[in-house]
Amino acid sequence: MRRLVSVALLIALVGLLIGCAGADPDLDQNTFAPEGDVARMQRDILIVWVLGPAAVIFVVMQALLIYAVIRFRRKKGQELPRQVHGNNRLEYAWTIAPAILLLMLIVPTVAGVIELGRDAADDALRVRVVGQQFSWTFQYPDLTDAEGKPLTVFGLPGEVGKPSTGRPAELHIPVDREIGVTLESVDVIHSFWVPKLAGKLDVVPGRTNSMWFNATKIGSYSGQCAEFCGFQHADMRLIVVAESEEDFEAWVADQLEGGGAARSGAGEPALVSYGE
Amino acid sequence: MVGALRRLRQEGESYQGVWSWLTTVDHKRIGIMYGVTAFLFFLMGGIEALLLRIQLSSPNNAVLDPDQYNRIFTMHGTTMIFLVVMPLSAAFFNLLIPLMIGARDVAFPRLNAFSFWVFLGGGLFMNASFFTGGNILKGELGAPDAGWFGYAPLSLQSAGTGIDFWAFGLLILGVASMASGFNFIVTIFNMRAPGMTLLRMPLFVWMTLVTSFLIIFAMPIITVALFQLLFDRLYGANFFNFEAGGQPLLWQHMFWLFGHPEVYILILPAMGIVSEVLPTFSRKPLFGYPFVVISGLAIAFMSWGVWAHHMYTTGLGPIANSAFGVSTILIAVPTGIKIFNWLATLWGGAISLKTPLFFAVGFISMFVIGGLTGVIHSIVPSDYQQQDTYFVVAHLHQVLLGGAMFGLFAGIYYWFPKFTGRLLHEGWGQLHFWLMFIGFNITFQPMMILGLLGMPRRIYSYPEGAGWEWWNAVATVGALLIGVSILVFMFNVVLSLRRNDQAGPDPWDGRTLEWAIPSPPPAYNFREIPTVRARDDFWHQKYEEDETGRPVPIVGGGAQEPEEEEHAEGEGHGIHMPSPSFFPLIAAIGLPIIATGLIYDAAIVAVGVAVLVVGIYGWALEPASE
Amino acid sequence: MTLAESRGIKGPTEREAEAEEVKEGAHPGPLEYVKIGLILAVITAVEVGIYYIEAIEDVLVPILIVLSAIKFTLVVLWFMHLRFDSRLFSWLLAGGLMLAGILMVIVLSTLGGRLV
Amino acid sequence: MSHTPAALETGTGLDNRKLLMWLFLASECLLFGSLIGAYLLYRGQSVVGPYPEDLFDIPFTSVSAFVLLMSSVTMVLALAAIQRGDQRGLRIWLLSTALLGLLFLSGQAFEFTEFNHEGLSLSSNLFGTTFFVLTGFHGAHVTVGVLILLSLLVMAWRGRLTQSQSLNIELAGLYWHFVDVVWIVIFTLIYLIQP
Ligand code: HEA
Ligand code: HEA
Ligand code: CUA
Ligand SMILES: [Cu+2]
Repeated sequence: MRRLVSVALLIALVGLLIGCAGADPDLDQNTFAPEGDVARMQRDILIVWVLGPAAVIFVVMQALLIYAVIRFRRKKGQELPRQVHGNNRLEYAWTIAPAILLLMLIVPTVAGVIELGRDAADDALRVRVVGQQFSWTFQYPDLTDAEGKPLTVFGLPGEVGKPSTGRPAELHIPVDREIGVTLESVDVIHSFWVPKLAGKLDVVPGRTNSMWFNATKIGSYSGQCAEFCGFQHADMRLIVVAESEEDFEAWVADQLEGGGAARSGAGEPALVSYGE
Repeated sequence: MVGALRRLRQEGESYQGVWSWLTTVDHKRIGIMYGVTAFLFFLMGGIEALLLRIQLSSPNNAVLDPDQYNRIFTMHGTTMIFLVVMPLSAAFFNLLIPLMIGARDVAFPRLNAFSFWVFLGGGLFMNASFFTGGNILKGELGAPDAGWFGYAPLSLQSAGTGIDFWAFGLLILGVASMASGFNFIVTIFNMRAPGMTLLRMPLFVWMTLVTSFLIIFAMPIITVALFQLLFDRLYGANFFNFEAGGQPLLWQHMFWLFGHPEVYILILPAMGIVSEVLPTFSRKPLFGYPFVVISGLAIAFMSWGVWAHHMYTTGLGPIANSAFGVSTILIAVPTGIKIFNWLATLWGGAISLKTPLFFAVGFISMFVIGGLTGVIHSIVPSDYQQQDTYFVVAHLHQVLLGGAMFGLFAGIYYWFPKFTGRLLHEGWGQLHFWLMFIGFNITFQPMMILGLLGMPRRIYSYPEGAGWEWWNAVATVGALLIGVSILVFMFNVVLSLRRNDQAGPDPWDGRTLEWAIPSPPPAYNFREIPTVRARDDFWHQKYEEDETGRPVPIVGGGAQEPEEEEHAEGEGHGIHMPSPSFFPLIAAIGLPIIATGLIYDAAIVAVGVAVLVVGIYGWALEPASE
Repeated sequence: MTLAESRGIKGPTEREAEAEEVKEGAHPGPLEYVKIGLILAVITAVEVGIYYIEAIEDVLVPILIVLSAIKFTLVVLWFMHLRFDSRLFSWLLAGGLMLAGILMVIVLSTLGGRLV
Repeated sequence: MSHTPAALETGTGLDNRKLLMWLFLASECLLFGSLIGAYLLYRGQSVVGPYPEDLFDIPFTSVSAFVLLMSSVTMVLALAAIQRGDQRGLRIWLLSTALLGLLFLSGQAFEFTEFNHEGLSLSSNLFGTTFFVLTGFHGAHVTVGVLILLSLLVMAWRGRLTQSQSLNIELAGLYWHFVDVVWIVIFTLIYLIQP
């Protein structure tokens, strides 16, 4: 059984590898190659608790099915089979056995939900993320300039009806430090997702959702709006740049020098009542 | 005016041809119309799917622009669910339920005709939205563009009338579903032949009953949600307007409160079909009949408690997420019971490898994959990664195409001879199966990998270098293969109808009552209403079991041969059948007119109401034998 | 033979005869209906009356709910004949009500609303 | 009932139309449940006025609730009449039921216009939205009920509703009582109970 799991997993992994062979590191969104604790935990739950057992059940069921159809196919001159109507013992068995198996899945479910749903640590870097058709804006409420204005990275909202232009907004974070984000939307529902760092959370107008994540390796990670939000949903991208603590601080200082607000790209931010 | 119409109707009774179809209240004809219409919509939805696949076949492709892409995937999903799988299931309800329970028709034949016409009207109305966006030849589409679940506030913000057509279309289709839901519950409760106790009903009848109950309880919820959406859009109400304090998530709750029972509305009829096909072709009774029935009831019951698994990532909070996670995980138990019993039905049988069996086994095989991916989705923390990716797209097609559609095709191959009198060609049938099976697997299994590789759904294009090119290309090839398989199927139908390979009443050595009567069945179904003595009654008319439990043929048992005077259409036997009526058709026409009026001009509403009222009063006052 | 007869289902005449029987036995007469109507009227008056009594403000809500539930039950049992009719009908209504009620409570609690 | 053993063994022995009506009412529970749920969810959430406490006129609504309640009594009396074969009674009670229904509807129309004058509309705030849609749906049900009653009345007048057709009245009655019962709930939950 162990062996079956590993074979199946191997096949799955090989498949995934074929897929990302040659993937551009700036665009790679492979959830099986996590670089953050959250994404790693999610992948491990997936593989150990579900993909593995599912692979076994899959193989067993298909094997039984194929065997049954071949073994019991009608042969020439064969008499009619015995009319078996059922067997209560078997019924109980295949009710209880899967139920036990499934009840075990409650463990990772509940544990995972609680761990991912906890508040961000006190020393986490706080970031306010605002979604808007079709861009992201990031604000660091704790990093303020001389006048007390928080550092804000404006995305460049697209024009409805036109394909997007320019580079996606960049979210700079220090590596190995917990990031606590709050998510707000000014128009429709979006979803904040950086696959290699963490699963997604929706950005719902009229409510503030929050989540935490971190990056465990320096690099830039591609992310993308994951809730259909209209015309340019496909282009509502973002990039998380995870830097060493020093680089991050240098970046922050650099940005704040300009008077408080950083911009990625040109043009006026269409966000109203923002940056206070 | 009503009087004049009534006179026309009396003349109509003697007519054949188109007129007789427009006024028919015969459940078999209505079933055939349901089936043919749904299949045409399937081609429509399939062509939309192929457009999607062609656009996605390579990165940065520009066959469709984003706007067209959004409209087309919305219509694809909506069409496939509401205009294909639901009505195809309804086609089988119509064709089979009265035959399987030994009745002459459904409880309310005219209501039944009304259901069909409303469905047709709603489907056409919804698709008419394509033409409202300007010049369709220039690619200016007016179809809805907010996805098949139309999340507010995107669906509020969407310009044009696409969403209005979508919402009114779904409301109209809801009327059709509700009407047939009521009708079949009453039929199954009240119209069973003597001796057909609940636990002697064929499994398909059970699943129809369960599905109908799901329909009548789930539809009102989406009805209210759609009205709320329309009030917001058309009259400035605030249900989902977050600026006025409204909660967009209310829409999601209401949609999925309907939507999850809905997915079982889509799969249970197919499961019923499979539960009929497997015993016939393995020549053994269904294994564990009561357990299969109970698990169907359990699925229906549990389907009310899992809806928020579509909303894990909306920020419901740990308690709600855990609770819905657990309930979703557990719904695999009753489904598993069904699968195991089907397997046990095959086990030890004498399986004849005919096309219906291939599709039924294909159903089990693919549905297991679909179900397992469902369980994978149900694990909340890891689903934060899979939600809204191609993993979901893979899951939903595995259960809907690999599940529901495979099951429905099994039914088409199985009962085609009953209703046309002709067998479908085996060779072409098996070719259809294998092409579809292989095509299916190379279309949708790669999507699981795409999902794990982080490809979100509903994106019209993707950049080069994300690592998704190869699998997308593969999927597109698979989709084309499915398309070919459907062409093979259509060819097979045409060929088989012309080949005139007479099926006879009982080509498969069937077990249930419908095989006891001629193919195609006469208008009155049963010359004499049968008295039922056992489950699989017809089988027991043909075979006795010896001491070891092996069946021994009974001499002289078997199906009725068709009678000489087939064209006497029932009247010859003094069997009183419900008379045809076109008031259901008139009443049904009123609904899309009213909807058009509400979108464009109140004056049209008045016309629609007038038509509806004429239809209903004519219907109510008509001297009919209902 | 009519359709109904052939199914072994009671024809209209038989049904009438039965209706007659039932009426003799269980069905209430007009007088009883009027009595129920009076009770309903009184309860409504009480409901409105206590609405204005400030002294019982704390327990007003449960009292009102109980009173309206009584009204509901009276109408359903007598005027809609559930008391005398097939159990199936009662189950259908109860099923619809319970389903609606339970779903409402869950949705309201997940969205932060309150029932009363 | 011993003369129909076959029916006993299988069918429920219930009338098709009556079963249909009860199924319909069961599903209506979900319809009104959803509407009431939306009202309750948004109760007290309006960001601008007017608010319920500014508008509700309890004595007035109590009277119209009473009117609808009494229409249920007349409805059931109409049924009792036709079951007795009392055509005159049938007509009188049907007519009274329809009139009481109309009275309720005019009360509602008055209330709607009144609220409108005070600045409440479908779009003014969440209260307006949920209130009008909930009570509007109920009003639409009452309207359909009145139409059915009037149609039956015409039939009764023409002598086309005989004692053996009392089922028609019974079905209309079931619908009517249900709509009344919904108002009992609405009246308490929406008008009388205010946080
Ligand atoms: C026919 C339709 C159908 C069916 C039957 C199912 C069946 C199931 N579905 Fe699926 N689902 C959809 C149609 C369907 N689904 C659609 C259309 C969507 C997407 C909507 C959208 O977003 O557009 C969706 C989405 C969806 C999601 C949301 C994903 C997301 O957006 O994040 C989830 C999450 O839990 C889920 C779960 C399940 C589960 C647990 C089952 C279970 O019922 C499956 C049970 C079956 C089995 C498990 C297999 C057989 C069992 C055994 C062999 C026994 C042994 C097994 C074990 C012990 C595990 N489904
Ligand atoms: C029963 C339901 C059902 C069925 C059968 C299908 C069938 C198919 N679906 Fe569908 N699909 C959905 C339900 C279904 N789908 C839903 C609910 C969604 C979600 C929508 C949303 O996100 O809102 C979806 C979304 C969806 C997407 C994702 C879009 C996106 O997120 O961006 C894709 C992409 O590949 C896709 C592909 C396909 C394909 C290739 C088929 C194929 O199997 C189709 C096969 C059929 C044919 C190929 C037709 C053959 C016909 C001919 C060859 C005609 C030629 C002849 C004449 C003109 C006479 N579907
Ligand atoms: Cu924002 Cu999709
Ligand atoms: Cu679901």
